[in-house]
Amino acid sequence: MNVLLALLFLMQQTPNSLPSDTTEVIEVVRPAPPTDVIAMDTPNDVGGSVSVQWEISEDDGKGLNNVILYNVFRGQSEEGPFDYIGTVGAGRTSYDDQTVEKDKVTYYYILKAQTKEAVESEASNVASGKAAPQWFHHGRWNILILGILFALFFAFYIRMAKGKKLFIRKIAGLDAVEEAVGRSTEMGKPVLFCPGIGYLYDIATIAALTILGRVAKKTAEYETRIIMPNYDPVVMSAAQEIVKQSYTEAGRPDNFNEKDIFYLTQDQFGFAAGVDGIMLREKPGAIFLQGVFYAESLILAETGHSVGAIQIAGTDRVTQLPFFISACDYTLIGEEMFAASSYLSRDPVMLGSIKGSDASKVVIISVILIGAILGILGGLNIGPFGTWFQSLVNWFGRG
Amino acid sequence: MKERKGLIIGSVILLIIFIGMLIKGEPSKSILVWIAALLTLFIYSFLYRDNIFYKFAEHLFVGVSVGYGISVYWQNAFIRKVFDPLFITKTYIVDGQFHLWPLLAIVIPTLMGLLMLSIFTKKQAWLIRIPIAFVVGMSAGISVPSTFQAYIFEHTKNTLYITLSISSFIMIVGVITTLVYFFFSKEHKGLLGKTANIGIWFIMIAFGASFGYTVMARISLLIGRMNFLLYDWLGVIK
Amino acid sequence: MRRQIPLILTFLTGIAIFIAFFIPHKPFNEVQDILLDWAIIIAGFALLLGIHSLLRKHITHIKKKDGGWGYSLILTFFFVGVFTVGIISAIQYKGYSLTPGSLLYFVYDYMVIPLSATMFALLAFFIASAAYRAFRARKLNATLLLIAAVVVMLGRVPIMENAFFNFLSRFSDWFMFIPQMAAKRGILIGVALGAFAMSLRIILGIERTYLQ
Amino acid sequence: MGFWEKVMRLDRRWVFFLIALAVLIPFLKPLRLPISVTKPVKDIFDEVEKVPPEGPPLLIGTDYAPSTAPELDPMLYALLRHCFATKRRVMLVALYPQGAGMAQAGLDNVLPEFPEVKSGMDYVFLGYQPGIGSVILQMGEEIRRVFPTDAYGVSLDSLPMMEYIHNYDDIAFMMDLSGSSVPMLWVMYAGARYEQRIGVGTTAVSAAQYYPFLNTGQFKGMLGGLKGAAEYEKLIKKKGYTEARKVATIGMDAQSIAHLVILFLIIIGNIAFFASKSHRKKTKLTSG
Repeated sequence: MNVLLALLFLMQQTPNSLPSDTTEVIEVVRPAPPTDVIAMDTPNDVGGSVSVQWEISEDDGKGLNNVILYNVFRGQSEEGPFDYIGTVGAGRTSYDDQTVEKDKVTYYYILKAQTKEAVESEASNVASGKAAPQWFHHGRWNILILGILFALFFAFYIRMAKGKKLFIRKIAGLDAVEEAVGRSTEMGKPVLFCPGIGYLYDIATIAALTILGRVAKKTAEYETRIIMPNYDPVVMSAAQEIVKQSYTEAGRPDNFNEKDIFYLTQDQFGFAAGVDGIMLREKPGAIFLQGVFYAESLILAETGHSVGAIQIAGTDRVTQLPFFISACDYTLIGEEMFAASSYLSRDPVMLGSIKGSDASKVVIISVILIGAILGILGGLNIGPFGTWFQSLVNWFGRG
Repeated sequence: MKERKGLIIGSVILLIIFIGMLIKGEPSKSILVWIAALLTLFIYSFLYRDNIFYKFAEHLFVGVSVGYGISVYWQNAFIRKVFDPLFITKTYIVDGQFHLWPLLAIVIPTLMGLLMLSIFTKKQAWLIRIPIAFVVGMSAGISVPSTFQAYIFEHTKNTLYITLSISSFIMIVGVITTLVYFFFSKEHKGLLGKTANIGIWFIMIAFGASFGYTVMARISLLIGRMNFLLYDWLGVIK
Repeated sequence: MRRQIPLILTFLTGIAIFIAFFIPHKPFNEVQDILLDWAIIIAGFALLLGIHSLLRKHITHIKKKDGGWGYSLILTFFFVGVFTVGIISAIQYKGYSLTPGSLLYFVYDYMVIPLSATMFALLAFFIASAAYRAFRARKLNATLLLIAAVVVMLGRVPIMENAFFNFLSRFSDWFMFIPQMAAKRGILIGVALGAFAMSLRIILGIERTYLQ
Repeated sequence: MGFWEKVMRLDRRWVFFLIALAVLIPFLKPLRLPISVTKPVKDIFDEVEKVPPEGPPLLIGTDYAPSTAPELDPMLYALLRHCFATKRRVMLVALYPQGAGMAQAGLDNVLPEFPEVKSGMDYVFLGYQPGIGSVILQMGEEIRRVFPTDAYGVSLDSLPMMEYIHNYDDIAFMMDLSGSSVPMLWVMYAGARYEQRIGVGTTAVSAAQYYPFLNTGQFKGMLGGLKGAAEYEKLIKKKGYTEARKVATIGMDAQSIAHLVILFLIIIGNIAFFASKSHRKKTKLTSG
């Protein structure tokens, strides 16, 4: 991904001067120019860009083997004049000219190969092309198709689910919520809910907030204090609303203390230091570490364990899951966390969406299985399976 | 109680080592290094137990980081995205012509931001739901295509790079059984249960392996700090 | 009304971004970037709430002079101090307070970074204590966790130069690339489907806990 | 409570104490655990040995930040010492914003050992320029185009060492130190287009992903993590180039001991677990 970004960045950059002045050329051996240049609108964009493609020079990687760059030139007419617009390295066969000023106007392109000694080849053939914006991103058909298919599953199962009792398998970490809050109450200790260092625009944080709603309802019923330090003030505001509502629903709006859901800091390790301090001083009986966590996961979980709390963790960050698994009593692994709100509410419509998610899983498993069989048959050179396999992989690789 | 005694002795030994090195070595003459070194020790003191030194360092850290964070945020959110385009660069005036949309693009979020402050009023506090609803809707909208792109397609495709080898076989079995473990709507019994069990084995092996793999990176961090304490601060090692 | 407006807004925002993803044409190509900018502006205002929440807590402590009010004083002092430094730097460098050489940059370099590094390095201790406690062969699952961790750890520090350790070192790399990656992919595909389900529930207004 | 039960409920602060000692002791008294030199590291060493003394320089890219410094700094120190001790010239460049600070810190650390080494004569520190890929490409044409001056603002044309150095043709070997994807960009641009010979130094976590590129020869060699740096230090020492403190070797000692301590704790914990379990069973039988 980083490499891609850097590449994109590079494409926007053009050398600020032309490597053309060669004063002491003794013997000029010009490389062969690139051939078969074509220019066309860059697909799937907002316009303002023309893609130029060509066949590499005879002296690029073969022949004299002295080509190191291709310089791209653009003109308003077939005869020129042509202005320099950019450079790409040897071996490459395309260039996106993103500096096109007007869409739907024909521009003309030529290329020249260049050697280390800054000797340029003759110009290639002239190619013409226009830029235009598109109304649909054709590289994203696969996402649209699969997205609609999965969404249909959801719609179907939600419709089927209305008014029915649906099964959902046991998720130990969620069954333990009541036990954890209950034990905390018995010991006369508060409950600590830490939403991690995600923002409200992380889906995992929203999932954590739905869990918070259920936990708060329990603490309201048990009349136990709930403490929640926050990393993102927007999450804090949302959390205050949620907990207030939970307390109102439990019939104890007066027990809600807004000051216990507070902002700490927006610095990863500052937050970890602060939450550690709160754990050591408030000695909570139950700790919920739910949401987005990075390296601080183990710092929090180990400190939480040292104060003797029951800990229920959950995150979608796979790299942190091993640490939660080893340091916490219960851990919601990835998708279990997203299923939590449905699990805890037992609302048929919500459970229907879980069924939809399972149906999507069946589709993906089938794709992998079919792919594996095709791949094996293709690998053994049996029939057309190899090509079928390739097109399957390519379909998933687009966009 | 006995154990406690041992621990206290252990901690004292560590302290004596450090003090010994402080006398023997050539401590740094830079006040900044001294401050950084003391704060480092303050924070590590919490490994023994909560104490005034840790509390001091912790509150200092939170205070500094909030002050720093708000300064940076102030700049990124208010100055660059509201104040500058509204009053300095005036993005809504192009070639002397007034354009409504660029102005709205600054005013609407500012108004929504102001609604965050409705929490301070008693009656209109519900208005805070509007910016929250906006942010949540946005995250849901972004998440749908990007999860497909970054996770489903990417990982399905990479799983499908198949060769005729044991590794490929293990990879396919691992991905499928792990996915089966996340089946929620069927009870994990019979074949499904067995497959899901293999899935949880894979998950456990994976977690163990990445735990073991990470130890080195974490110890490296401590080596880095130790180097700072012994070399930059105490100067006991050359 | 108090419920409908937010729900409609969520629906519209979510759908708008989703549709814009498939349309490269103007003005849809900019929708996501503009809305992300909006979220940053909103977060800027929310930060005022955060500061209010933090300072109210600590100033009450200081006023009441209850246990540990001194620490609240330290926190408030450093907050105000660094914030002032931020404003001075912003004025000095015309809004770009993090320019190298500014006072705020200095605070970052000499306070935020070393303190972060120190907290980060605590993990060396915690990873050891967690390993000691968790890696016991209680049940089959825990045993697998234990074995995988031990094998990979041994492969990382070849203590002796011999064929066994060479093999172990290669084996632990293979372990990370194949079985570890397989489970990771399975979990991530599950996460994606779960997040997709969650997003759909939010956009369609089925999931509304966050709007209580 | 039997002995094993006590071990099972060992206060975790003992674990902290052991880890602290495991990391501290190698600093005070280096153990010199045996380090075997692997091929990728030997390859890097040989490449640097091929750099002609007082000729075309070794180019070092410092593309890392404080978070990966514990692993990458020792590599930078070792490379600088290797070159300075053998009169090989060095050029430093940073394409990562924080990399310039890392390079400067490295120089500050190593230069006092070599009083005769002078900026502009024996080494040149180019500083930082944004735009990773395009900087690499433009350096292939003319270094002065992207770096008209060195990091201290001195014009490159006025530096004696730079007289015959214009682009990759005049650079003997390139070594990129980074925990990010920058080394790949060096390979793609400087390596593929200008046939610059390139080596990489990276963190232990990232090392695994570079193995395929070693096989294809896109990287001539690799230093992976502290271990790679320690092996390099061993090679310099063997040649008798420097007696300086070997940061990575100490670090590797600490790593090995810390890993062994953790493994030991896991084993003890399991013995205690089974011992106390069987003990409990026995007591049950007798009492029942």
